Amino acid sequence: MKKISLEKLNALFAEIAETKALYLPVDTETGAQYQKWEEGKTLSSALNTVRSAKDFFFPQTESLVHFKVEGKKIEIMDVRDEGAPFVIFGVRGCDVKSFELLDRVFLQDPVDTYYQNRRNNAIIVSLACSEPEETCFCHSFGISAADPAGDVTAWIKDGEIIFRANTEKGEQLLAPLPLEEGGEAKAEEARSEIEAITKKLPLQNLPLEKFKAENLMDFFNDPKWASLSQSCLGCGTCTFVCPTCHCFDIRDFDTGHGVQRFRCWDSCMYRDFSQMAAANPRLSQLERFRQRFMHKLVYYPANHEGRFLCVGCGRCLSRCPISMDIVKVIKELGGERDAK
Amino acid sequence: MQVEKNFEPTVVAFCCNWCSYAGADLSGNNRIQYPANVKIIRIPCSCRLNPMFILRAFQRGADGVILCGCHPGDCHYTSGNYFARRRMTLLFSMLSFLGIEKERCRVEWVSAAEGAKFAATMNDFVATITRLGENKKLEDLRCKK
Amino acid sequence: MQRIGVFVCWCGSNIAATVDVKKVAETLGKEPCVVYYENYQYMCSEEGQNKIINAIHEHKLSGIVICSCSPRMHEATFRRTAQKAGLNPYMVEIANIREQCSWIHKDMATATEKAIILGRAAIAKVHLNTPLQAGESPVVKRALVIGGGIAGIQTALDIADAGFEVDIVEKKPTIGGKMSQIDKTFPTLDCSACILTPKMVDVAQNEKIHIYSYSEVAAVKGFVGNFDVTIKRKARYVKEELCTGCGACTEKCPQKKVPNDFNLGLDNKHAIYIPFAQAVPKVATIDPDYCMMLKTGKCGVCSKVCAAGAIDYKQQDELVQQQYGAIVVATGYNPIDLKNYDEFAYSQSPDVVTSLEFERLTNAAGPTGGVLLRPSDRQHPHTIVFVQCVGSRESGEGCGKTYCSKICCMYTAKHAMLTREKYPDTEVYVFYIDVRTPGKNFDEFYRRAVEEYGVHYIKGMVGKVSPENGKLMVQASDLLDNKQLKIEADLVVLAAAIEPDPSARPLATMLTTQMDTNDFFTEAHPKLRPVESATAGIFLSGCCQGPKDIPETVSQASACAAKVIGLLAKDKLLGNPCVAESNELMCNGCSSCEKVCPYGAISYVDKEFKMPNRTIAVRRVANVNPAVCQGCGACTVACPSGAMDLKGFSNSQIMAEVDAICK
Amino acid sequence: MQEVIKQKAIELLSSGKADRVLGWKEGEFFYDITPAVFTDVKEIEEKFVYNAFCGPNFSKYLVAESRKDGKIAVFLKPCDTYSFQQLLKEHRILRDKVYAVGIPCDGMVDIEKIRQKKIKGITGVTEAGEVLQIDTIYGKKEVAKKDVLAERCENCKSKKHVVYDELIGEEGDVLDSHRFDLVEKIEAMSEEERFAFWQNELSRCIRCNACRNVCPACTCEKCVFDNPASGIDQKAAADSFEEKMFHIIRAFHVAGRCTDCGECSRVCPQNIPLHLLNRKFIKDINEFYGEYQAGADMETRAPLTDYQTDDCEPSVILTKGDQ
Repeated sequence: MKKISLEKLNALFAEIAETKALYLPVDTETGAQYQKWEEGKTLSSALNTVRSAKDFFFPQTESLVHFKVEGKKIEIMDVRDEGAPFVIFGVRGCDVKSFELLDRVFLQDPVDTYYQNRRNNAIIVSLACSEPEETCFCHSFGISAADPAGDVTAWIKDGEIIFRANTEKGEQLLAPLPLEEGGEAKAEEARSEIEAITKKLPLQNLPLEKFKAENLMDFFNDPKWASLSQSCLGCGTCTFVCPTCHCFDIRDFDTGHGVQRFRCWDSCMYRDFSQMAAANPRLSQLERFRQRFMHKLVYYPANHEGRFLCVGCGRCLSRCPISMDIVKVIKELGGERDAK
Repeated sequence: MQVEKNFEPTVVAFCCNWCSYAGADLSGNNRIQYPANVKIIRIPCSCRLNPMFILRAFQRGADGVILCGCHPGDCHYTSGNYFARRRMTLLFSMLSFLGIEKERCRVEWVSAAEGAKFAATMNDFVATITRLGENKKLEDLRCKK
Repeated sequence: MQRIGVFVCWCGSNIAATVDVKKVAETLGKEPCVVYYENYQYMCSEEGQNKIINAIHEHKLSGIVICSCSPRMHEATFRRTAQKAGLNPYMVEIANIREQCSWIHKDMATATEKAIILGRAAIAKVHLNTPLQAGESPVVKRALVIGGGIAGIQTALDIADAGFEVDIVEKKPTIGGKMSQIDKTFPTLDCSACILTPKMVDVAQNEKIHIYSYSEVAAVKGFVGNFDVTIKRKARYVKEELCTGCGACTEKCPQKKVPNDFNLGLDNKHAIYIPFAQAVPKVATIDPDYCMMLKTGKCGVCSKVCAAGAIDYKQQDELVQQQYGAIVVATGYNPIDLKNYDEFAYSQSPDVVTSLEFERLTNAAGPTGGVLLRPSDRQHPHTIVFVQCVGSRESGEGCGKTYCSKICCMYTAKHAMLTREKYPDTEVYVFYIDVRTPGKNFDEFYRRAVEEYGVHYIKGMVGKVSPENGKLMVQASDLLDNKQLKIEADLVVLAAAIEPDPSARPLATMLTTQMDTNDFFTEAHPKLRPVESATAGIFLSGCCQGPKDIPETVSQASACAAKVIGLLAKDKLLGNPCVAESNELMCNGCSSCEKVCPYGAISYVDKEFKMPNRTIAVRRVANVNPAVCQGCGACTVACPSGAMDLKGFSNSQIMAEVDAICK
Repeated sequence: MQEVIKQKAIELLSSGKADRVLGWKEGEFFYDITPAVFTDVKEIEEKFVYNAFCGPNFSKYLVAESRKDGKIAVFLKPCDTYSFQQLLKEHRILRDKVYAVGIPCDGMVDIEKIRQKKIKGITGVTEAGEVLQIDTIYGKKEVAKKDVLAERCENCKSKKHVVYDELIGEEGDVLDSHRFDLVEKIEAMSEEERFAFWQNELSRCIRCNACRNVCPACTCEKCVFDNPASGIDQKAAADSFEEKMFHIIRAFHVAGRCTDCGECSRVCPQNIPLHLLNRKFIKDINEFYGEYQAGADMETRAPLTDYQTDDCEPSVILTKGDQ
């Protein structure tokens, strides 16, 4: 392991930024947001960013290809620019886990090369959570806030930041940096402290056991969806702040002298999400609401060896305008089955 | 510094069919010149102008938008320009609130007899927009060539 | 996909001298969907039109763009051309490259570039054009005139004269209106009754005219050409068809203490009455507030004396449904109530009268038999003070009106003159702010009053009138001599402002017509459409639109009739197809559009919609009547959801033009 | 107060005055309260809450709820009644299907403001008069309630219920608020400052549509921004122009109809002060066309569907503000 005094952290950032674009959570008036590091920007002390880190690989909007139209002629133009290497610093355990879940979608055949390129070009430095929030429930999904994954894992303890490279990419990042050796004991100390706090968090023991492929129809037909979805506004907040939601739409924008084909986030909560030429199979908010949670808790696990499409980051808990979130859904639907 | 080509603004003029479009025609009949930057779109009444159209024009590269209609009290449909006046007042105020240059949008009442006023208005408006320069604050970069 | 043809006109050298027409045609020919282009010297000539027709046939064009002069000039021409070729006339767009291009620019390159952009905009628009059909609706060949004063009478007579059926609805028991109460008319001083009553008889005898007297309009539905009107015929307790108007009942009626409203309460009438001798219809009416039989069930004298058996104490209000193609509003005016004008002692002294009361006091058929006597002691007044502008031309903060009532100057001059002529021993003072006499022979008339008849015209306002010892002390200021005056008068006559009849406001609501803040009906255009309301098929006659004297009222009434006849002469109304249309699937039913529609073209219906899971939802949605809509588009912007759009000038069409111009 | 309202809910349901009750349902924590339709007395007894975190304005739910069978009872805070009445005025809610109970409100707390005070891991909140006692994983904390009130409650415009079938508590008054102060401050900025201010705010927009979907004035059957036929539909803001377009048009569409309930800013996950746009319109309307409060009554014509012949000209803008 390697370490450096927190006082020298900014110098370290400058060093990294010399060769690669460096992104890190920065405090803004409205919460922490990932920003590109430049002189004067410091690491946020907030637990997590308002928007998740999925933006780095799956940005909200992304140009795919442009067409130039001249009279009756059409020319295709390549506008791809996902080639540059970059470092994301201070990603929390939940968000790091989300990358793995997204990889299973975008990197399976046929591979999404836009995503793949960004993913290959990224070096992820994760940061253990020193002060988890009441909305955190990553532990329910087997994620460790105390020892997150990533190319490099970092802990902050007693004025020092300790690094551990987990991958070759991580080694390569740390190697040229002016770091001291050591810090294992402090890292261990930080780890056990965080684990102790984790045990005190209010959202414990979510009843996830029954969410399995074999109960699919059972869940699908559960009458409780009606009351759960009743007050849902049909906005896309939960899906947009979610680190694992990954639905997108591909649209053409007519610029007047050509067409820009881009993709942008979509939300299964939207009325037109599953609109097809003939009709829309999901006609009410109940069906749209159900889709989101069935996907996260039943469909995805069924296709991906039981992995849930949720990392327990708690963003939807704090952002949903009407406070209807995945924890309430899990408790309402999973709980009842436990009682049976 | 390189000498840039003279800035030629794009100006969209929405003209009501009954007064201002006729006023524009009259300025043509009388051969009164105004800059070719002005392109007129005919609408039935000033009250047909949806704020959407103005924003759309700026998005697509317009540098100034002007609405011309019958003088208050002379609307062919009796009240259309009164509604247009309230709508545009509020819209322009909002644009200004967002930091958009106040002079990029204008409303001018031009009757069918005011060919000279139409041309004078357009001369003045184009001069104003030329002074303001390119519309940067309400542009859509995708629509740039 | 459209197949668009572009036709560039040279207009001789008008366009071709400044615009490179060939280049415009060729450049536009490269636009998507343009399959044919051409330039020609005069597109509007027969030869030019034939070229368009041939191209439409040969190239199966679905839309055409003509780059030429202003659409105000030849849009109609080219639409007809398209129609001749079998193309919907609304698939034509004009790019104005003459008035708005070649005529205002000198540089050929600039003008050519602009012409191309204007052409592109027209092409972009025509891409989104859809064939439009003008809607047709039949016209019911019958007119309704609301109000039976001189305005209504004249309008009805003129319409009937053209061969159309007319119904007059009059709320009083007789037609005739205010003119029937007037003694003489200015500036000719002929007797009002002598010129009005023959017209009333004409109305009664005209087979085409039907009078609903003692009736009111209860409801109006429908639209131009097809109004469905409910008329309430109030119970008059006399069978109209049986009553001969002999007057036996009124003579014998024991209830004689009924204030006579025809004489403005200056004398009394019986509980069963005929308003005046020449009433039309000449039918008795029972006043239910005073009739002992109706109030207590004890009397029945009139029934006993009526040889025709016309009395019917059990008569009820009756509703009549009738269809009309056009409606004329002729609801007239009233003098304002002067109860708030304490300074003139109108409420305190019976000898302070309004000008209309003065008319009755000098009328041979009035309460005094035409002898001018003061109401209090029935003595000849020797000093009379006339006060003009009572309630007119005020600041608007008090109880008066801001407008000039227009007729007071002239009738006051008339009253003053007639008084001096008949009673030369009477001193007559007229207090005025201004004397306004803009009419044929009006100023001469006024000057005669001053110069020949010695009427004392004093510029100034009367400050106070106080009853003292049977006299009226009038305190006033003479602004020209700058002194205070005190006049001991026997009679004070107030020229009260006139205001629209109170029935006008509810009627305007029923008719969805507009009113100004003074409750005068608003004309469709103050200069060019003065007798039409903004609501199609509703016309305005007489003082309901603004204060008028008799000659002006009659000429407006005839003008109004001409407009009605023009409408009723048509078998079908062809609408403007560029009207608003609401997409019911998107409409919220919020009523925003209805509120900005100047024509009352929008109504709402509760409609059933199929919803998810085989459920039905009832939603209120807007419905535009294409026969009434004039296509201004106010509603399209008021509509937040964009459910309301305007055919021919749709949101997408205008935005396509914007895009084409800005790119 | 919670008990009184709860008893009222139970009474309405059990007496048959209402078939359903729209109220607030407790969540995992003290603050994550969800609007819910109760049909069961037992559920009300167990789950019904009313506290300083009951922010959601129920008016919009009534658009759909009043079209269902049976009658729905609803609890409305003073500011909610304005939205309710505005929707009645626009014929969006069927009045006879709703039993509206006006309830008092002492101001709602913004949980975000508590978090901004670096209070983490909140597990419980107790209201003790003017002070909120907060339990957290990291120990007990205290804040003054006035310091964490939602912005709209700091600038509460009215404690008056403008429409109801029944009122719990006393009738309040329309208040003199300072709600336009910040609008004035922005107006006083230079053009460039204003542009920078809004560029910074609006650029955070992620087009989640929460503001629109929560807005009681945005009840369109189909929003222009969702309608490909409108020509301005957008799903994500692919260019900074689109953020401005969306928010300008949205504010314009609700101008004269917005009651200033502040829900848009409450729900924005990016904390964009969207209510300032609406307030700007309200302020302008008041200044140009006379005081107007949307939803205050059923009769007054909305300012954009009305006019005076002597209204000010749009050029009035040129003489206002910085220049």
